[in-house]
Amino acid sequence: MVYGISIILIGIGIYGLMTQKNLFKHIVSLSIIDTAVNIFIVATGYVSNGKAPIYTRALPGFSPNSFVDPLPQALVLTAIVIGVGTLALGASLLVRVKEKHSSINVENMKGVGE
Amino acid sequence: MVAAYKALFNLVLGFFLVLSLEGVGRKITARVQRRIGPPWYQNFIDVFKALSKHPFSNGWVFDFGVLMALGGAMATAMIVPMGSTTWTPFPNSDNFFVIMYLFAVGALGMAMGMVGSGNPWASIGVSRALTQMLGYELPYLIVISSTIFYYKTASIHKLVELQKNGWNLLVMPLGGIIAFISLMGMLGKKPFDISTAPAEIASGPMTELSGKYLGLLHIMHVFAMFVEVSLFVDVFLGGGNLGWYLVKFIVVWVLAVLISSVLPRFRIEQMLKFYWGVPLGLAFLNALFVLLGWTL
Amino acid sequence: MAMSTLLVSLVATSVVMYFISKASWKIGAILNFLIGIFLISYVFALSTGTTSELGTLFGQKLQLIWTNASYYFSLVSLLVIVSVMLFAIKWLDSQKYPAAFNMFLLMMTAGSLGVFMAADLITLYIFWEIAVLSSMLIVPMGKKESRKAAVVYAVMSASGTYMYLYGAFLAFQRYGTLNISEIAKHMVSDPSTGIKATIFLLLASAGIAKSGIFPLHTWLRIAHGNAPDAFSAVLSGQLVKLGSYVLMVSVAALPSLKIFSNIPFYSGIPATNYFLIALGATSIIIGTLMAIKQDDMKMLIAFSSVANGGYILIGIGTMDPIGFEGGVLHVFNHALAAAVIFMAFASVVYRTHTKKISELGGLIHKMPITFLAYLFAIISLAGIPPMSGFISKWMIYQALVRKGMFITAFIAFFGSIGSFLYVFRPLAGVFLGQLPKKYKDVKEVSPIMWLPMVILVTISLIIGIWPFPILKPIEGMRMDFGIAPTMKIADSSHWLIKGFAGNWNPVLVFNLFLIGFVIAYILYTLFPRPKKVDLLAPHKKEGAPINIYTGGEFIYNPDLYQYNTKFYAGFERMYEKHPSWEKLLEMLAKFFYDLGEWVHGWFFRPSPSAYTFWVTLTILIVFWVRW
Amino acid sequence: MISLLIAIPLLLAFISIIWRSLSKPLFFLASFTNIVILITSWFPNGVEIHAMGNWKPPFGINLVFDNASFYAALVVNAFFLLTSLLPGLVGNYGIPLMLLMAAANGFVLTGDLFNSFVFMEIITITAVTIASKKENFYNAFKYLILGGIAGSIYLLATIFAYASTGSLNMAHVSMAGISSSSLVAITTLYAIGLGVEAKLFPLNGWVSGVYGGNDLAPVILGTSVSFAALYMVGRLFGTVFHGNGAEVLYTLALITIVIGEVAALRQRNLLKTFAYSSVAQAGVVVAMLSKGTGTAMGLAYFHLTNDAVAKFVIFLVAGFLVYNYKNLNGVFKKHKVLGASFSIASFSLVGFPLFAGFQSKLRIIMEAFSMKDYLFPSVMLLATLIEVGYVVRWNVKLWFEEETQEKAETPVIASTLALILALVLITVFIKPDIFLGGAMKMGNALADTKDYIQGVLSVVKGGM
Repeated sequence: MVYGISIILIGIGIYGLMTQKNLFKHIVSLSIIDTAVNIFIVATGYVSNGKAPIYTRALPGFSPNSFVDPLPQALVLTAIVIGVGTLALGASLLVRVKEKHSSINVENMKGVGE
Repeated sequence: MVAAYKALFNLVLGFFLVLSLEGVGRKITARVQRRIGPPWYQNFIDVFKALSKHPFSNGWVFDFGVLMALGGAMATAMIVPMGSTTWTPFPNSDNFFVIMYLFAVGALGMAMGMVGSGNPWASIGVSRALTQMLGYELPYLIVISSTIFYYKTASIHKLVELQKNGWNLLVMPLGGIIAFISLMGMLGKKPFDISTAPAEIASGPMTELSGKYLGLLHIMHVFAMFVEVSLFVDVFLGGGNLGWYLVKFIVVWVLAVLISSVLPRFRIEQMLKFYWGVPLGLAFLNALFVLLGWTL
Repeated sequence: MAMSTLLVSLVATSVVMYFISKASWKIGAILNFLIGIFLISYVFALSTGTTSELGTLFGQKLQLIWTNASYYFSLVSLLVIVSVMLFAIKWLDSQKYPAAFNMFLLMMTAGSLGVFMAADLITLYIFWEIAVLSSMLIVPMGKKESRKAAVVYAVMSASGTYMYLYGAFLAFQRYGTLNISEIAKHMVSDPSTGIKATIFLLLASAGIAKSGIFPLHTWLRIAHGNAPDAFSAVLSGQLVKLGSYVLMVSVAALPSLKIFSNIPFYSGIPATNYFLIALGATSIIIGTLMAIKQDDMKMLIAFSSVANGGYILIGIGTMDPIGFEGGVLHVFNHALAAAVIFMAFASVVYRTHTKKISELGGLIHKMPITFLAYLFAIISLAGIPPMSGFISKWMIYQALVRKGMFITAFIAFFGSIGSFLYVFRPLAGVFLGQLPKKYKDVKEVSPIMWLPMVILVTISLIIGIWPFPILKPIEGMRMDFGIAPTMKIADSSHWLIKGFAGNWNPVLVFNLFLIGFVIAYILYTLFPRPKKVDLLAPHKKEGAPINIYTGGEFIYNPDLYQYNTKFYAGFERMYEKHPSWEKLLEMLAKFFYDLGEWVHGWFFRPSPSAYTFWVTLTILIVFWVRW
Repeated sequence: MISLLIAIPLLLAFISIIWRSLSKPLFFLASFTNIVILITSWFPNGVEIHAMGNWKPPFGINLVFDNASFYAALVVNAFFLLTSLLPGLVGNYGIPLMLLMAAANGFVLTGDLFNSFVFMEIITITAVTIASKKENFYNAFKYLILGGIAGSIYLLATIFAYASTGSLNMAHVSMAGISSSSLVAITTLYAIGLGVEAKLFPLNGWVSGVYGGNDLAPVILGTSVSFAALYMVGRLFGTVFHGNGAEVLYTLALITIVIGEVAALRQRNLLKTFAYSSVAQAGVVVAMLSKGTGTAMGLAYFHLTNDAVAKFVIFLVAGFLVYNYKNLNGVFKKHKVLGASFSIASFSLVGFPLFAGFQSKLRIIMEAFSMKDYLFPSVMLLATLIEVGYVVRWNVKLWFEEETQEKAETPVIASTLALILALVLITVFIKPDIFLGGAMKMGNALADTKDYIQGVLSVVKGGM
């Protein structure tokens, strides 16, 4: 189910990248893909009815087997940070693209020759 | 030393034979065309008269060309065997290709000297002569090649000897006919007198010749014709002795004159198309027959 | 000095030569010439069988060996190169890059010598590339069109070279050695004809490209025609012979008759050889026909080089003892003739700054020595005795007729007669006829420039009369390659050259010609002396007429009466609309260009959307294929 | 010690954020120190690991230092050092360069799949920043999008690997058996994800725009970064996945070679021409890497080293020319040293004898033949043929055409550097071992999976 969502999201992202003329929408699509991948990662680590992977005997019904895998979650954190970095760089580039080519619509940009 | 005398004899015989035959040829042509024509010795008169007159020279290459032409033609005439081993001055060097290419020295000399005269007619004539060469030489060389392949020798006197029992003309009649057609072109007889064409380009290469130059080149022409007809006689009508050789020579000559006296002149492309059409095809057919052993 | 040391130090010296020439190109050129002289003496001193090692490359020893073939080819090359080096001492003052010219010429010499010395395929390749690279960098030093010429030359040459390289490695992979003689042994015993034929043709293709044989001949016109004028002499006289050498290696050093004895095609000649012969024959036709119609004199001789490359290939390809010797001797003849012709043209261009036949004329009055050199060179090129060119043509004809190869013989005859036509065109158009007014102050070139031409022509003449010194190494080569080792063709004791069908005596033939000439001269002097017609009268005095026959008119503007445009109009008209291989190759090149444009447009230029599309598509395709 | 390779440039980068004017000397300092560090630990000839936080592998992140990563790091840092010698070229980009350097080093050294993803993303981000020099924003943006997609795919692959083995450690993943169907998915995704940085067709759309857009990007991206990316191809497909997916790489590589050369042939822009050429060369390297044997991979990296040196010279010269002259006809008449270096480098690229490229190209062809691969050499020779066309065309144009413009000032350092590297190329032809020895060690290290696994998982050294 969650895998399905992430795959659909990836599809949406790719669709956006392929069809949109507005460069900003490309960034948005890219970040949708990022998100989808992140969801996917979290989903791989999920165990049904799993618990938070906090190691404590105080919790009732504790069993290491019911832990959700913590590593993917850590990975996702990193991935999110990187995604944000990409997003920021992309957005700042777009500002300059707009200044130089007077548009961020692929069809209206000026001076994009070769 | 004997070889030197033989070679000298070649020159003397060639000179008198062809020059007289030229006169005879003029007479025959005249008779065919219902004219009286000049006497048979007219050409002797022409040559000696030309030689004795004061000429004009158009520069040193003009002189040099004439000398080269005459020298080359005489050198070739000295090698050519006359119908038998006895009358072969240089049995070790009478290779067909040697004669053929030595002959070209004279032609080149003439062409060079005449173009050197600075007259455009001469240049046009030479251009035509060279093109014509491309026409007639090809079928001729193919026929000769098949002959050489058949007899396994390119030495003319050996070819003559091998024909003791029958002419090559009878072995490969097709080849003989083609070679004769090529010979017409070589001799520059009508319909192949494109390079001189007196009415069009004022005798082409000869335009600027005067006095002794005209005479010397006439002599060169005499030797050239001597070589050409001799080669045909040796290769296709070989065997026999010097007497028979002379008879065959005269017959071939007269035949050529007769044919030429009734024909008009080709244009240059027509000439090429003619030679590269039927004669070339037949020459190849002849070569094929030789390869397959289908000779008479 | 060991051969390897020589080659390496030559390459190194060439770089030094650049800096010397930068200081003074004249000193550089003179030094080059002296090095050339040294090389000739070196070549004479080496004895056959000497080996030398250059080093190792990926475990393979790079070996050099001095054979009869090396001797012969090196000598021919050096004759041409040294002459051009001498020529260049003066000629270079008309050039823009004399220092680089000196450097690359020397480097190219090293490369060429290395090719001839190489004992294995990779050494051959290395030196081959050095020769190609350095010559390729001289070509664009000419006029504007020479830039494109360099590219065409490089690509054409490379296409052959890389096929060769592929063949070399194929052989290495199969036989585990790169040594030519060992490969030859392995190939004889190898049962697989397909692979052998592939290797054979791949190796030969380097030679095909280099010596301008049919499918890859187009670079000759453009490169020889546009290279710096004196360098065309090297290109046509020497570099093209590298190709002939490789062809000889692939046909004779790898004994094709034995290797392909199971696929005879015609009269004992294997199909592979016959394929090469067919290519050679095609080259003769194309070269001759195209040469006849050229107005650019350098391109004319470039096409003639195509045709003559065809002769060489045909001669060698027959693997007939006489044919082989003829083909190899033709290398020498064509090298000398082409070198002299191109140097003569270089002299003409040096003085007149044009290479169009139709813009020239009458230079004999101004440059008689150049004219004579050209005259004797074309006599040799056209294969007319007493020049040496005749001997090789005679041998090739002998072989063709003996084998009964009438169609090939026909083409050879055609090329030979055709060569009369095309060599005469510059003779008439450039040297004879009327001198255009603008060239009335042209002078003969300096002795430094005409001397090399005269020397080469003299050598060619001497060899034409007494060919035995040059036939000796050729016979040696024939023995090395085991082509009818018992047969003797050059019989120097009887002054004879023996063919299968009759002999001839070159000394006698020359003497006859001499006697004929003397008799003619005696006749000439016997009769009245001529009056001179001054063809230069209009140049000397304004308005003076020229006294030649024109149907009663005086000529005041002799330039207009120079017949040199469309010299063979009657014949040229017959094949005006010929198909052009060059155009076809241009279309191929354009196809690659268009493909590049298409790739660029579809994959590299577009917006991120397209990139995404391609990435997605690739993923899908890969998954689809792999699952 | 080895972790300093990453830490120093990172640290200096942060310092230079504060003191911006110091960024150039600091960049030089960083690269210089890195080279010194590498020289002091010359060819470890074994596997050393540096476990971060002393977590014993397979847990935690560890840096692996063996012959392969050493040689890769050496080449990568060497080009950074060369770049840092050219202050005019570096300009304001000292900080991204240092970050890029840190990331490239990390990418090369890491023994962890996710960690390599992180470094790859940093490479992309910094590379995009560098690519935007000279207002080349749109092309940089395109690169960013493509890099982002590639990053996502790379991440997906990493997660698949994790899901199927439960580990992110390369050695551990390599050891653990992966079911063949997941392996197909993983290797495919890795091939695509790495393909973007490794310039495989059709994932290399960014190359011409980025390399052709300014003078700095090709110099550093075409050498260091592409070496790092191609190192990772060898590491993943040679060491970790035992050659699974090699056929994908092989196919893509062959197409890449042809496409790259054909596109280069048509180019009228000097920088872009050689950008495409570097695409084609990457194809050659990848094709060789996909063979999977130590020799083949070693030769691939030998070729890549030669190519990188040649490309450094070419891009250096080309960048100078393109931004100082409008019309490039005959400019080398004014800049003979630059011209000679450029010619030597470009001839080395083609593989003419006397230059380094000859050594690698011939060896590669020979190796391919010995593996009974007849297709790759023919493709490569065809590509070389096209290469001859444009290399000669450019050389002729730059040397021999009529010049039209005033002379620009000759960059002294760049000329010297270019000349030295050109001489290096000639030296390598004479003594190929200079590059070949290291490259072969690298190839063998990459091919030797067993040693790698053992080295990483059993021995623990150092730590931080």
